[in-house]
Parts: sequence; structure tokens; C-alpha cells
Amino acid sequence: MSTVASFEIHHTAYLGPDGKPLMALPNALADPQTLRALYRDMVLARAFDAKAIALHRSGRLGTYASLLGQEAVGVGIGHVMQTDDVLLPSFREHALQLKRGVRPEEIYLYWGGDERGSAFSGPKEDFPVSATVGGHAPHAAGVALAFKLRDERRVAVCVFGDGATSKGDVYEAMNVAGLWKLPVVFVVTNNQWALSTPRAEQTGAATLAQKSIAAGFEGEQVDGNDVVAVAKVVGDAVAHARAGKGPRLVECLTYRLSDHTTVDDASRYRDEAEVKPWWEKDPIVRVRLYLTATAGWTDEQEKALLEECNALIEQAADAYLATPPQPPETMFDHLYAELPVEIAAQREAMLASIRNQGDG
Amino acid sequence: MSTVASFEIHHTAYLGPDGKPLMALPNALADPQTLRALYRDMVLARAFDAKAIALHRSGRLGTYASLLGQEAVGVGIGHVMQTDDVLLPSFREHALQLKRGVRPEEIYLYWGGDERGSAFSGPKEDFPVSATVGGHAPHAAGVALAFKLRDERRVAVCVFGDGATSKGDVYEAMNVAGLWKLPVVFVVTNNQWALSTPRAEQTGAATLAQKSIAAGFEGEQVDGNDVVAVAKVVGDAVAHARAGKGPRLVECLTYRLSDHTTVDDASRYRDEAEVKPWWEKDPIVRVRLYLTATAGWTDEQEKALLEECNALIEQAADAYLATPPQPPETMFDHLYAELPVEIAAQREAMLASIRNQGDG
Amino acid sequence: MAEHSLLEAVNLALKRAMREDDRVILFGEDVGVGGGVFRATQGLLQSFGPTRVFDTPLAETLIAGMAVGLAVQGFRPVAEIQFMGFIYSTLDQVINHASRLRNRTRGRLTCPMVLRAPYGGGIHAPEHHSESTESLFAHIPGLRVVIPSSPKMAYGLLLSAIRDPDPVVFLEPKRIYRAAKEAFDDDGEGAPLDRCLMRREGGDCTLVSWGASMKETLVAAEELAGQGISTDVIDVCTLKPLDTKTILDSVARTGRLVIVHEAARTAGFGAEIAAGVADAGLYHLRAPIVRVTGYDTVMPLARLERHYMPDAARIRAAVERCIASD
Amino acid sequence: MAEHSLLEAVNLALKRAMREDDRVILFGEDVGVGGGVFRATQGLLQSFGPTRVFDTPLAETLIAGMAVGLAVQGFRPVAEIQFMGFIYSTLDQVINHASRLRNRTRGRLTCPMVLRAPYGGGIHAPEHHSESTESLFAHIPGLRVVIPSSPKMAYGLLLSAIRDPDPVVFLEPKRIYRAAKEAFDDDGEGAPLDRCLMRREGGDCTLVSWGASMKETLVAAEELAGQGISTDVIDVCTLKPLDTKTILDSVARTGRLVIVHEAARTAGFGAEIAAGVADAGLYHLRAPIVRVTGYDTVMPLARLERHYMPDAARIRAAVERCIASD
Ligand SMILES: Cc1ncc(C[n+]2csc(CCOP(=O)(O)OP(=O)(O)O)c2C)c(N)n1
Ligand SMILES: Cc1ncc(C[n+]2csc(CCOP(=O)(O)OP(=O)(O)O)c2C)c(N)n1
Ligand SMILES: [Mg+2]
Ligand SMILES: [Mg+2]
Repeated sequence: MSTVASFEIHHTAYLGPDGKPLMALPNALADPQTLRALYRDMVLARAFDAKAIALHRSGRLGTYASLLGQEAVGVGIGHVMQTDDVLLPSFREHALQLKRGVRPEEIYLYWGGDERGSAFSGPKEDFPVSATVGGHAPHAAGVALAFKLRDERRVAVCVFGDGATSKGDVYEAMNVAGLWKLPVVFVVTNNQWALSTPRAEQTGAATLAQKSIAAGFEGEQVDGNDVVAVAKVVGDAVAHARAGKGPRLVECLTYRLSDHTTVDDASRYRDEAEVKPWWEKDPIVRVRLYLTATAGWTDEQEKALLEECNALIEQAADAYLATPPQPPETMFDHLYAELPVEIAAQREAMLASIRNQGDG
Repeated sequence: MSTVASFEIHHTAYLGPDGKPLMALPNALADPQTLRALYRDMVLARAFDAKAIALHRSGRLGTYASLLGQEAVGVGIGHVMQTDDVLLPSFREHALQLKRGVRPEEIYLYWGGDERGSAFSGPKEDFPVSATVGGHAPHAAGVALAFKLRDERRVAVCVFGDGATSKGDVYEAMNVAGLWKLPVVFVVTNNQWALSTPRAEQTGAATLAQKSIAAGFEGEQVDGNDVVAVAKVVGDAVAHARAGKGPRLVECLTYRLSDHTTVDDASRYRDEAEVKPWWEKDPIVRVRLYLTATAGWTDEQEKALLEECNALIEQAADAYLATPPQPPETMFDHLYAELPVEIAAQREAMLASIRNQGDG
Repeated sequence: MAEHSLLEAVNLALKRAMREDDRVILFGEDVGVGGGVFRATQGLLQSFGPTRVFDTPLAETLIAGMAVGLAVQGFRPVAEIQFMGFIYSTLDQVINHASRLRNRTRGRLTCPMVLRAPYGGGIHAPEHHSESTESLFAHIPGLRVVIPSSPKMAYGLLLSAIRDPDPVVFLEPKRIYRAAKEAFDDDGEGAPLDRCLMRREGGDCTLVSWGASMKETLVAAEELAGQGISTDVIDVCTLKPLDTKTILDSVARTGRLVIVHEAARTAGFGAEIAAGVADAGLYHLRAPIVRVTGYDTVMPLARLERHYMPDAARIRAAVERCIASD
Repeated sequence: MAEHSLLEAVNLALKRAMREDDRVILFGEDVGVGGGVFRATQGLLQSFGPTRVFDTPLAETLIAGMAVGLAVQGFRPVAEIQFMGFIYSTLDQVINHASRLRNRTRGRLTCPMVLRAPYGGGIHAPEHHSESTESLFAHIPGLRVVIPSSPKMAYGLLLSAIRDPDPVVFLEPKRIYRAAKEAFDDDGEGAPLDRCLMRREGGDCTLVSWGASMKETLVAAEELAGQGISTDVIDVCTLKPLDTKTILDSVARTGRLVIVHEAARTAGFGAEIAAGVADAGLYHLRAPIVRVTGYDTVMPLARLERHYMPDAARIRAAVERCIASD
């Protein structure tokens, strides 16, 4: 009996929950400027999230998936992506979309039930969020292949949850990415839950990072509540992919502090005792503690930042609420480049029946 | 950075191509009786295969997928399965089906385009061959779950090719098997080709055995042309599964010496130079050499065996050719337990139009 | 006699089926502790334990394929797909395996499974959560396709679906999960899987629908009655096999047919019904067969969905057109 | 003017499209060195190299999903599914993504891709290799569904499909891949993607079909002509969007309609055509609309398949029934 292959999965963390470094921070991230910026983005994301829930509660937003507790993942990934890279996000990656330049009011619009929310003006080539779990992974392989075929030094970043790792779509996409060494990075936001299904009931694999071994490339695990670790390890993966060396999978260990969505009640299936310790691992608090200790971050600055972010979000919410509705007939206007006559007739019929009902 | 998981893939071989043992044979297989029986099954399978191709050439069998060179895989697996275990075979596992007790004429019937070939009388609970690559893997998970739920010490054995390992279906099935420690063994008959696509273009993974790591269980690699290695390693996996310890994946390294099917011409995409060395690794020859050297296997015995097998196959072919055709209307007779009236009317209509055409 | 919503009826039928036959097992995403996103399986884990009610990994192909394996082994799996928008990953298993295993093996192996899924729009759900693609399944030989439109029917039809020896796709109109309560006994009585239901009788026009659209169809029928137009209203609770006789008999009396469904018009199941009548019932027709359906565009997100789905006014207008046109 | 089989026409169109637009790339299982199991892509790897023609791993979901990613990025992917029996794994990608990406993003992202697959029976292929499930795709908003029935049409339609800015499902009737040769120039001229083709004119009955069944339909038309029954024969080469006008105009003249297709009858695409005529064309009808189709059972294995598929005799009988019945 001989050994023909062997593999290891590594875990990386820099900032402990208490804000104390577990090891020296990577140079690129040690600089206070940078960390302050990342801190600000996480605070903004949380403000965005709180407002979304408030809008839902007051009946002005549809079902919404909260990112509470996962801010470091999105912000860390966004920090290491270049503008012309392409993001393929899952439906919970608002922090990442914001970091990519999608406007908060556009994200609200999407969750408010308006297609225009996916017509965002910022990162033009980024994909809309994938509401089909894992369905976007094959797209990421296609986007990355496009980059490779055109010999562009761009990277596709595909982000999905722990639940998505059970979908064959994700495996098939990772397999081809590994085969062709595509410039794509897969990131699992392992928030420990897939709706009411805990991570432990999703797979028998010791880590989700090792899913990449089946596809022939490296997987890494990081503390997903440590924005420094996320930025470093995902950053290395992005650089690796950009250099034409192929894909990597990064598993970010974090936690969904909220319900699955605003129409879910996690208390029915999740023990509060499990949630509490994760609050103590808050991705935002640890950076504040670190900045306070090492970069003289003051309460005034903190207060100012919160005000800035809340103001920004309030403006976005107002912009969202002020958006004039799409006329009903627009449901036909982006189906094909040119609407076939048969369907154009249906469009007319719809307008007619709306008119009639207006009348009577 | 800490290591949170590590894995190894092992390769096993007992009998070299020259028939010389690479290490001591496992007791259970060392006994000449046993090896002679396995040898006989491989010879029979090859005779079955040759006849199938002859039948196709003379227009009496449809498109057929040859197992030439892969005899040890099927025979080795069949040897370690118990009668009440359940086999879920791919379309090329004739050797294994024969070993399971499917009659050769039944297999001919299937490839002759007659559904009754899958109504075989032997292993009543075995699945028909899966012509959809990998589509049977989820069924294997279901069968194994049935065993587990009923607390039966039975094992499901799912066999598929190297190409199938790229299908999400297979991954999803392995993942749940690993999660629930289902009594199922997955065997990859890695014959190096998926139609015209070589193994190297199927995945970037160094081995196919490591596909199991993503699913959280062990994978093993064996010399698939060594019936002893196949029987030993698959046998251990079956015992492991039967003991309730969960699934394993066994990759059998073998080679498709034939065209993909009787309507394929491998010379269009495959270099003869690649094929030749594999003939020197013939799974049958090595056992004959071993038996001759260690168990006094004689030319007379060899001759007698070939005659026995050929006679048996000739009988089977005759039985196949003598099978009366299914009447056309039988296409309706196994659709539902009870044929709905609407469809019964279609059955009548079909009979009527056949009658009319008989008339005119 | 207790009153139940359609959702409660589903839960009741599941419970009843599991009590009467321990081969019945239930699985899917979040059906266990979670009790299902709509609570259809609420309490069943508690009543029957984790060997009969369990969550699967997030993998629809697996859910359908595993059900096939379990069914062949003698279980009566009832698998849930969380929303119809995610059912497409099961189609390979449903079409190539579940629907034809009996035929492939000439009856040696059979596949008594039920694939449940909530479907349709109208609850302001997120993207991909409001589809109606029942006609895809109705085209597949070897399947049964069942869609209840009332609590009592949901109860009886689901029981029959679970007891049926062949694969059944059971689609639940989630828009009316909680719409109305209906009184019926939990008596274990199944409903036939091959019969349309006459929901209302009248001589001027035949209205045919199923699922949630029955609601608007019945409202329209009531309003039409107010205008002196009386209608037969037929509920196609079993799309496959289709009970064409009930429809033809009605059209023979009314001479007019209006078909209502929420799915897109083109190649929707309404087409099959119209085609059947245009053959066997043509000489009874006194007016064109009109389909009132969802439009041939993508089901819009929440804000515009109500404009996509047929409403009573559109149905009424169609009937009036039929009446006028002869 | 050279003569080409339908198979050669497909190859010719692919080659032409790749020559005129280097965004066109081709992939699937065994399409490269193998040249495709039917040789549809023969020689293209040699002509255009491995960056434009390549084999994928054996994974249909991936093939469709990767095509979406490439299309969004500005390529014109032409993806092959080896047989229609294995296309079901792509449906989630086709329905939830390819067909609606333009709509989901209000035109920000588009998906100009072609999904090619050989389909239908009659070549004594193994299990799962003879299906006709075109109506599944015809129901999906945002898609185009194209089925050629002659070499020249295959050439023109495939060119247009590849040039089209939206996703097209292009189904190739493999039974007639090599059936007949037709002379036409490789002039790069596309055929319209929204027009039925009048294959024959006659006043007594309208015959409608597509794909391989056109062969038997035209044979039947010829035989009927011998009996003094003249028929319009319409080739529905573009199922979606459907050119109802051509069909209605014909029925307006003939008063009779017989629809022929190989797919199972129930919820087959023939139902949509019949339904359309039973609405807009009812008053022209002098006889029931008859469908001559595959039966509502699983396509049998090789030995019985010919009994499943419509033949000229069944078509003739249907037309005679129509003529007789008024
Ligand atoms: C293919 C598919 N199946 C089921 C669903 C319903 N669903 C929406 S979110 C979700 C759980 C996803 O879990 P995970 O991937 O961990 O992402 P998270 O919600 O934790 O961000 C499920 C089952 C879906 N959207 N898509
Ligand atoms: C899902 C699916 N896709 C494609 C095919 C067509 N096909 C039949 S066999 C084959 C290659 C299979 O290769 P492998 O899994 O290695 O099995 P082998 O033929 O080598 O025994 C392909 C692509 C199929 N039968 N099923
Ligand atoms: Mg999660
Ligand atoms: Mg192979």
C-alpha cells in the first residue's frame, strides 16, 4: 500500500475577539488608515442592515435576509477585489455589494420587489444576487473562462453559503475551475446555518474548505469575523488567481446572528445559548478595540462615524422610498432585445384590462 | 496559521501484470479455489463481451458498450457483495451484473432494445443499468438509507465511471452518504476515458479517490486490473459499510481497451501507442500466470474453461435470439400500476392503426 | 367538525398517512425542526421522530433521487421541494428515473413517491419564489400531477397521492395556504386522482381552472351570476391523468369554454385542455376557447406580480367576450 | 451549388458563424477531438483551435451555467448537450438564469447563448437517447426554441440563433441528420426566428408539424394528393415565438387542422397550436382539430420505437377523418 496523495487544510486568524492581535498583522493591513476604512465599511453595512429590517417592519420593504454578524466577510472580500473584477454574490452579501459600489437604495429596491434593484449603476459587470442557492457558481466558471480566453488579468469572485456547498452546481463549477486553472475565487460564508439546518447537518466533511480537494485545488479556512484574516487570505487567493495559477476556495467561519430572513423566526429551531458566544466574537467590536488600543480611536470619532453612516443610510432609504414605481407594462420590456409580436399583443391586452378596471 | 485537517489517499495492488505477487495475498483470496473462480468469471465476462460485439456486427444487437479490459473490476466487486446487497451499476458493468446473477441473455435483451432485459430474474432488487451517467448515485443513497432505517445489515454498491465523477449528482449523493454514514460503497471504474474525453480532461484532482474528501469520508485507489486488490479493498469497504461505519469511495484504475461503444471509433481520438501498454496489464493474463505458477493450472484446464464459457455464452445468445418480441401495445403495460382511461384509449388507437396497416 | 386551512389540511394528511403506514417518511430542506418554511410539516418530527421526518442537505437533485431509491426499497417517501422555483434540479431524476422506473423494468421495480412543492405567486415572495410551471410535469408520461384548491381537497388528494403506487407531483398553491378554512373530518378518506371537480353549475359558459386561480375564477363566476350569466366551474385538481370527460360534458351543455391559469400562456396546461375540446368537443363550441393566463413574460417581482396573475375582472371580460361572440 | 445533409448544414453554419464572429465559441462533451457523437462539430477544433472549441467535463448543469457566464461576458457560446435525454440537468440554469437574466437586470446583463441538442427517436439509440421534450422549453418566457427540418433551414436558423441577442434552444432532429441532402450556398444568410415555413400548399386541410416528423407529414401529404386531397403543410421551425398568423391564415382557407409531432401528446406543443386556433380561428374550423403524436407513454427502446412515432398512415387517417367529418 502506497500513499499517492496527501492534503492539509489551514486556518488563519489575526485579530482575536478581544481586539488583540494573535500574530503580527500583514503589512498591507496593519496601517491604521486601511483598518479605519474597513471598520467604517462594516459599520455602514450594519447600519444598512438595521434600516432594512426597520423598513420591513414598517411594511416598506419585502422579505429581507440580514447580514448581521457577517460584516467582516463582505468587507474583507470587497477590499481585495479590483474594480474590474466580477462579483457573483449570494443573496446575503449586502456588505460586499455596498463595498463594490452598489448603492444602498438599489439594494433596498431589489428587496422591495423591484427588478431595477439589479440594474445597479456601479459595478456594471457584477452579477445580481443569486436567489437560487449555488446557481451562480457555474456562471463564475464562465466569467472566469471569459477572462482567461481574453487573456485579461481579472478575477471572478463567487460567494455562497455553507448550505450551497451541498449543491452539485457548486461542485461542478469548482471541478472545472480546478481543471482549467480558471481565475476564480470561491468564498464560503459559513455562517453555521442554512435556514434552519445547522452546518453539522449539511455535510460530514470536517471543514468546508476541503470541498476544493475534490476539485483539485487548495482550500483555506479563516476566522470570518476577523476582517484582517479575510482580507489577507482572500487577497492571496485573488492574487494567486490573477497570476493565472488557478482557483482557491476560502471558508470564512462566521455566524448568522439574525433570523434567516425577516419572515423567519430562528428561535423555533436555534438555541439562544448558541448565539450568545458569537456576539462576543463580533467582527466590528474587535476592530474598534484594536483601533482604540493601537491607533487612538476616540469616542468622538466613533460617534461621528455612526452619525455619518446613519445619515448616509437615511438618505438612501429616502431615495429608495422616493423611487417612482415601474409601470406594469415594463414587465414585458426587458424580456427579449425585441418583443415578439405575439407577446407585444399580450402587453397591449394587459394595458387594456388595466384601463378597463380603471374605468369600472 | 494552524492545520485543521489532513488527508491521505492510498493505492493498493497485490498481483503484478506478470502474475507475480507484489505482496502476500490476503488469506481470503490466497486460496486457489477462490482465485480460480474469479478467473473463470473474468473469462466468462470476456466471452460475453466478444459475443455481444459479434451480435452487433451481424445486426442482431443494438449499440453496445464493451467492458474489454475491465473484467477484474466487476468480478472483484461482485465477489465481495452478498446476495441481498443491492447493486446500482453503470451501463458498462456487465461483468458485475453477470456475477450478481443476471443472465447473459437478459443483458443481451437490454442492449437489443427490449425493456425486458431490465426485468431480470436474478438479483431482484438490483437496479437496471444507469444510462444516465451518475444519475444512479442519488438512488444508491436512497437505497442505503432504506437499509439504515430498517436496521438491515445490507450494503448498496454504486458503480460509475471516471466521467461520472464530474456530475453534481454523484457529489450530492456522496455528501449525504458521508453525512449520515450510509451503508453504501461508491466505486469508480476509472478506465481513463469518458467517451472521447481522457481522465486528465475530466478533473484537476490528482486522484478520483480524493473526491470523497469533499464528502467527509475515505477514498482509496486500487489497481483495477488486479482482481485481488479490487476484491480486498472493495471488500473492506463493504464490510466497513455493513458494520455501520459509513461509506467509502474506491477508485479502480483500469483501461477501456475497446471503443466507447460499438458505434464509436476510438482511433479518431485515441493513440494506439497509449492502448498497447494496457494490453500488457491484462487483468486476466496475470491471474492465469499466477495460477499456473502457484496452483498448477494447466493448458488442458485453460482449454476446458474457454470451451465451457463459450458454450455457455452461445446458449445465452441463442436464448436471446429465440426470445419472442414484445407486442407493440406492451409499451403501455408498465407505465402505471393501472392504466388511466385516457391512455388506455391511446393503446386501443395504436392497435387499431396497426390493424389497419395490416389490412392495407 | 373542525375547520382547517389548506396548509393545515396538508399537515393533517401527512400526519394521517404517517400514522396509518409506517413506510411513509418525510424529508426535504428544513422540514424537521424547522417544520417547513410554511409550517406544512410542523410538529411531525415531534410526533414521528427523526427516522421518519428529517432534513436533507441543500440539494434538490439528491432529494428527488434519494426518494427514488427509498421508494424502490418499499418506503413511501414524501419529499418536499421548498419552492417550485427550485424544483428544476429534480427534473432529470423525475423524468429519467422516477416516472419510468416501472416501465424500464417492466414492473420489477416501482416508484411510489410524492414530490411536494408550494407554487405560484401572490405572497410577495423574493425572486424565483413565485413560479407556476405545472405543465412541465404534465407532459411527462408515468407521472401524476395533482393540485388542490381547497383544504378538503388538499387533504383527500394528498392522502391518495401518498397511497398511490406511482410517482405523484403534488403542487400546493401557497397563495391560498391560509386563505380560507373549511370544515371536514380527519377521516382518512382519499380523493380520486383522476377526476375533475365540479365547483359550480350553470349553463352559459364553462370555466376551468385549478390551484389558487380557482379563487378568482369563483369570484368571477359569482359576479357573472349577478349579471345573469350562469357558469359551470370545473376544478382540474388532477392535471395528469386529465379527466377530459367532465370537461367535455360541461362544454356540451354550455358551448363555451374559458380556461384560467396563473402560469404563462404558451404551452401552459390550458393549451392541453383547449386542444382536447377542439378535437372531441368541437361541434359543441359556440364561441372561441379563451385562455385567461399569466403572460408570456417572467413572473415579476413582488411589486408588479398582481398585474401578472389573472384576476376576476380579466376572467369576467373573457366570459363576456365568449357570450357576446355568437 | 453544393449539396449538404442536415448534419453537414449544422457543421457549416457553426463554421461560418465562428469565422464571421470570433466571440462565437463552442463547447460540450466530446465536441473537440471527438467532433461530436454525430460529427456535428467535426473539424472545428482543427480549424479554430482549442480556445474556441473545447470539451467540458461530463456535467450538463455546468455546461449551461458556464454558457450563461460566458454570454454575459460578451461571448457567443454555443453549448452542446450530447442528447436531449440529458438536457434536464440544464433546466434550472435555463429557466432560472439564461432565460431571465436580461429581465432580472432590466437589460443590464444579457445572455446571447445557444444550447444545441440532437433530439427524437428513430435511430435505434440506447435508453434515454430518443426523447422529444421541446414543449418544456416552449413554455419558458425569454427563450427561443428552434427546430429545423431540412438542411437549408438548419443552416439559416442556426446562424440566426447564434447571432440572436437572447438565449436560443436549438434542437436537431437526429433521425434526419443524414436523411436527405439539399443544395444551398454557404452564403451566411440567416433565416427568421419567428416565422413558420409553408412547405406545401393545398386547400383541403392544414397539416402542421416540425422536426423529423415533417418527413412523414410530407409523405402523407403526397399520398393524400394522390387521393385527390390537397393540403397546406406548415413547418413550425420556430416553436417560440410561434408564428400563429401563418397557421391561422392557412386554417382560414382549409377549415381543417391536423397537427403532427413525435413528443407525447399531453401538454405537447401541438396543444398550444390547437389552442391558439381554437381561439382566434374557431369560426374557420369545419372539423375537429386532430393531433397525431407520440403516445402518452415512455418512448420505448429500439425494438418498438417505430410504433411510438407518428407514421404517414396515421397522419393520412387523421386527415381523412377530418375531411369525412363535415
Ligand atoms: C436551490 C435552492 N434551494 C432552496 C432554496 C431556499 N433557500 C433559500 S436560502 C436557503 C438556505 C441557504 O443557506 P446558506 O447557503 O448557508 O446561505 P445563508 O442563508 O446562510 O446565507 C434555502 C434553503 C433556494 N433559494 N435555492
Ligand atoms: C448525464 C449524461 N450525460 C451524457 C451522456 C452521454 N454519455 C454516455 S457514456 C458517456 C461517457 C461516460 O464516461 P464514464 O463515466 O467514464 O463511463 P465509461 O463510458 O468510461 O464506462 C457519455 C458522455 C450520458 N449518458 N449521461
Ligand atoms: Mg449559511
Ligand atoms: Mg470512463
